[in-house]
Amino acid sequence: MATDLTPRVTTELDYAGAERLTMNMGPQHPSAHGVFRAILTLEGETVVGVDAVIGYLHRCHEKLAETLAYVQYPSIASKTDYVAAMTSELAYVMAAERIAKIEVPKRAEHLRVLVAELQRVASHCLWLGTWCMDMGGALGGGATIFLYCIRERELVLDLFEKLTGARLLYGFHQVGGVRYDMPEGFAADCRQTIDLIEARLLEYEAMLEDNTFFLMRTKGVGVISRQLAEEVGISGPLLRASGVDFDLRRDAPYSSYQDFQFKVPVETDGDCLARYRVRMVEFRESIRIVRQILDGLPEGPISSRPGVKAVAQVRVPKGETYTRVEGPRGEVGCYLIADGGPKPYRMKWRGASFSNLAVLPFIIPGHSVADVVAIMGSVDPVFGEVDR
Amino acid sequence: MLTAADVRSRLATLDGVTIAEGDSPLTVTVPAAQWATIATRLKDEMGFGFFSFLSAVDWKEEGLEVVAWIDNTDARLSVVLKTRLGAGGTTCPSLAEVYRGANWMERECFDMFGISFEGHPDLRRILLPDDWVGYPLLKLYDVDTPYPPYR
Amino acid sequence: MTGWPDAALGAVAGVSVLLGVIGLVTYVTLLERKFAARMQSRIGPYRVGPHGLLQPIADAVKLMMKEDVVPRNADRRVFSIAPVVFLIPCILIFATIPFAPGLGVADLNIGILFFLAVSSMEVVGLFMAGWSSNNKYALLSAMRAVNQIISYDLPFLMAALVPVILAGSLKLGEIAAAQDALWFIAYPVLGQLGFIAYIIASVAAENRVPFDILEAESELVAGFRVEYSGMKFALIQLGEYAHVLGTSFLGALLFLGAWAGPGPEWLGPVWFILKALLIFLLITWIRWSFIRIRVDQILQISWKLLWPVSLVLVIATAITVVIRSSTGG
Amino acid sequence: MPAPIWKEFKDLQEWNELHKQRQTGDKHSETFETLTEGLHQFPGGFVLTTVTDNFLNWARKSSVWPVTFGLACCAIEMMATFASRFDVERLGMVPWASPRHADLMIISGTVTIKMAPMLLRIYDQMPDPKWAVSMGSCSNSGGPFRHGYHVVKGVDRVIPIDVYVPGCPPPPESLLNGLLLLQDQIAHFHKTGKKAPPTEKVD
Repeated sequence: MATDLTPRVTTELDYAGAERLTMNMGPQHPSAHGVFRAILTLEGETVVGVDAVIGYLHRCHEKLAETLAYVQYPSIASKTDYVAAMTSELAYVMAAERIAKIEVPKRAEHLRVLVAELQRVASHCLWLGTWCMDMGGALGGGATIFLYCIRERELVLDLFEKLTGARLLYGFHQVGGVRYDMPEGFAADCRQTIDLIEARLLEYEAMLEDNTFFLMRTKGVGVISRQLAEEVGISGPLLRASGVDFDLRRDAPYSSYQDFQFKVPVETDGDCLARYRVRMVEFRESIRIVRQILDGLPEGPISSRPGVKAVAQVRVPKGETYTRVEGPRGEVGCYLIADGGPKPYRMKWRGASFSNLAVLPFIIPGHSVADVVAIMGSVDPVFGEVDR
Repeated sequence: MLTAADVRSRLATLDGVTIAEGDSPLTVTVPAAQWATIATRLKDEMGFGFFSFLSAVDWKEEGLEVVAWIDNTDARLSVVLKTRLGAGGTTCPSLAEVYRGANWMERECFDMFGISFEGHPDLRRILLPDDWVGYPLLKLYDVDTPYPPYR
Repeated sequence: MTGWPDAALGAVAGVSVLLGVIGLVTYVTLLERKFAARMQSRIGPYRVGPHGLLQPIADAVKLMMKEDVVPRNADRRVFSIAPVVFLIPCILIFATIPFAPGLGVADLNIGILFFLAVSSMEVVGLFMAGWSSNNKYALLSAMRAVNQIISYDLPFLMAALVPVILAGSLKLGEIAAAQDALWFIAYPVLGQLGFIAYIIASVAAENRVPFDILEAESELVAGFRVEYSGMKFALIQLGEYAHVLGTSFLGALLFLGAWAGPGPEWLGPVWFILKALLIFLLITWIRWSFIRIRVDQILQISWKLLWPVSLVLVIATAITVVIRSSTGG
Repeated sequence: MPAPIWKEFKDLQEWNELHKQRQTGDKHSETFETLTEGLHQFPGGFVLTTVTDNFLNWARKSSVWPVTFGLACCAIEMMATFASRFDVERLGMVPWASPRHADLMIISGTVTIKMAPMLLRIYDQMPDPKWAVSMGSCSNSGGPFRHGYHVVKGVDRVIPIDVYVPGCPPPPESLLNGLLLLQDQIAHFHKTGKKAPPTEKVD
């Protein structure tokens, strides 16, 4: 796209004398993925300018984190990226552990990776469903794929329910380890579920990639160049679809990712189809990691400080750190400054979707209205994380 | 391949730059006046192209500190850039021309701390409503400050 | 029967067809919902009446009781009559369809032309609705509607001409009667291609997925009917389903041999309705398994692919018929 | 320890203030009621109104169409409720994108100060009679974010709510229960005759 490298919010196209229409999309819009408002300037069906308005879900996470102790906040941390609660909890917990130099038992580390990867599967399921619904409409084929994807996601949520008792926001991690151990028969259920999902993935690919309409809608739409991707700081599948071979799980291993074998998919096209392909490979790699964990889960305690109940039980000395976790949407970061008290002095939450969404004003101009929703869906924003 | 020692030695020659111990990440403290120039050098000369985040910390009477984290995705190096705005200082050069991702991050920073970034193309509130009074992440701001009519 | 004046007979037939159509259309929505739900591994309406059988009645009554909102800046008069203007052509298309030999409102000599002309009239209602709502989504939708319906009426006409040429008549009753020996869908090559072209064009003319750009849920919220509520919304829904059902009936008549079927003669209308529902389910199946395509792509498909292909098809049919009549007759 | 006097709580006082300002009832139903009131008073007319009342309430409760309106975490669970496993379409609910076609608004998630005017506007756009379900702690009371400066402490400060579903987030089963309760409530909705005394609230 020619508009890709223009550092402006509004991009002018050459239409002599054409009248413009300002259209407001959101905050309540079926494909807004939550509460997002895009003020589109249209020339006919072509978008020439977009002003993204966010903040409709600003829940004061950073300020609240300063008022809550290290033990209390993780369960609220899960409400930033609520589609992938496990990874956002992990980022906060890891930051506290790194400052306080708290050791985490090996079994807990493996369990953390297990839930993170299961969460990636669940999150990508939701992404695929909502994205197809954006392109296909709630009264059309998109809804069918959406319902199929939710069906598979429910299976993963069942696993989480067995593990933690919650379906969406878990509070599974705590400083020093994890809160719950695997229940009886969990490994067998888990294997069964991931086998089923792996088989169903083939069905989705048959349903989508063999459909010319799907290719027509996604190929060459919303191209993000490598340079733009890096400068804006988009991460995760979007970055890898733009040709940057960067995955925090491999390049800056945290928890126990160094123990597992997995591939990092990279595509160079940078369009919606490339993002779809990257995520489809990630599905399978996550399933592969889950299998590896289930095969070699070490025995031992699940937390180095079991029974953390009281607020004062976690002492974090003075210090600062930035932990980055590869969530399903990209780099989830937690910049934590501790002043030795029971509560953090400052916490900055780096939401992957915030940066991913910041790329929209650069890529949307020049596309038609129908493509806007396809691009929005392929970015896969979660507004809890954008607005925090 | 660029190493942390290379970056350290190249940055150490510059005036007013202090680099803390530790290689991952390299913590580089720069004077506010050189904020944008050093970021440009890091990006253009040393390939730190990936912009992760930009934020600020309110150190009460010591004033505000702006923090930015940038990466070199090929060499797998990270740099934390920090600058102190001094007591009462609220202006800082903008990185929006260097890194386009800084655009929204700086708007958020302005929203939360009231730091006005000089040279930012479009500095307005991003998360809070336009008519909001005060800058919530400052330490003096009460978390439960009411806002009529809904509170 | 002889004592009845023609006008009264026509009125009785018209009213009974109208009521029948409205009843059928209401229940067709339920059929679609159940069918879609089963496709999506759901159950669909189940609790309202046995197996959800009373669902359409509940929906209709509820919509009648709803407040009728007219947006402040809307063009009041146009806004209010648009649903009716939309509904009338959609119902009127049933006028020419004979449900059995001689059983219909009016089996006109130019039946199929009447059908096509009237069914493309719905764009007027659509445009009125979209324009008068004073809503940008509705406006865009109205513009798209005009684009799309104009581009797909031609292929629709061409596809419908294939059976017309094969039967050698524009009268729907005669087209149906011509299929006594061989349903036109079974006619080698031409029949099948014609049927496929007919289905594609009718899906597009009905604005259904994958060509539903004008009510595109994820882009334009609900398209031209975004501001309609209550009874007017019900009328628009009714019109849409009536149109779909009408084209299904026409398809069954043109390609599936209308009322031909085993059993006694009085079973004819039943067979006809079953065949029409089969086509309706086919369209529904397409609807619930495809994703929507873009405006420019839809126009490209129409002008660059469907329109030339259907034109060639019509010419080929004409040549075949000429050859057949010259050799056989 | 003396029992707390609820009237003295600052939050509840504010809540009461807001409730006093808020208009109750809707114009559409009021006109309707005055019409049917006459019918009801007419000798023998009560038979008609009572019968139609039951029938109309059955229709209303059998086709409650929610507007697809997701705010936060709870929206994901709301989507799960609409999806295959729980399938609210069994109860006759079809999610619609436009508020003009909907009867029910499920406020699923935290309402922020920036969102509250939009929420009110969407609620106003829905035609009467309409219902609202507050889903999750955040919209019930502010939930875990209650102390945030940008969070509305309960959506009932913005719009009237019919059913509150507790939980953070409520599982789909809870939401379904809430929707069934709403249906019960609609079944006692009186808009075609004399108003019945309000049903007893169960604590």
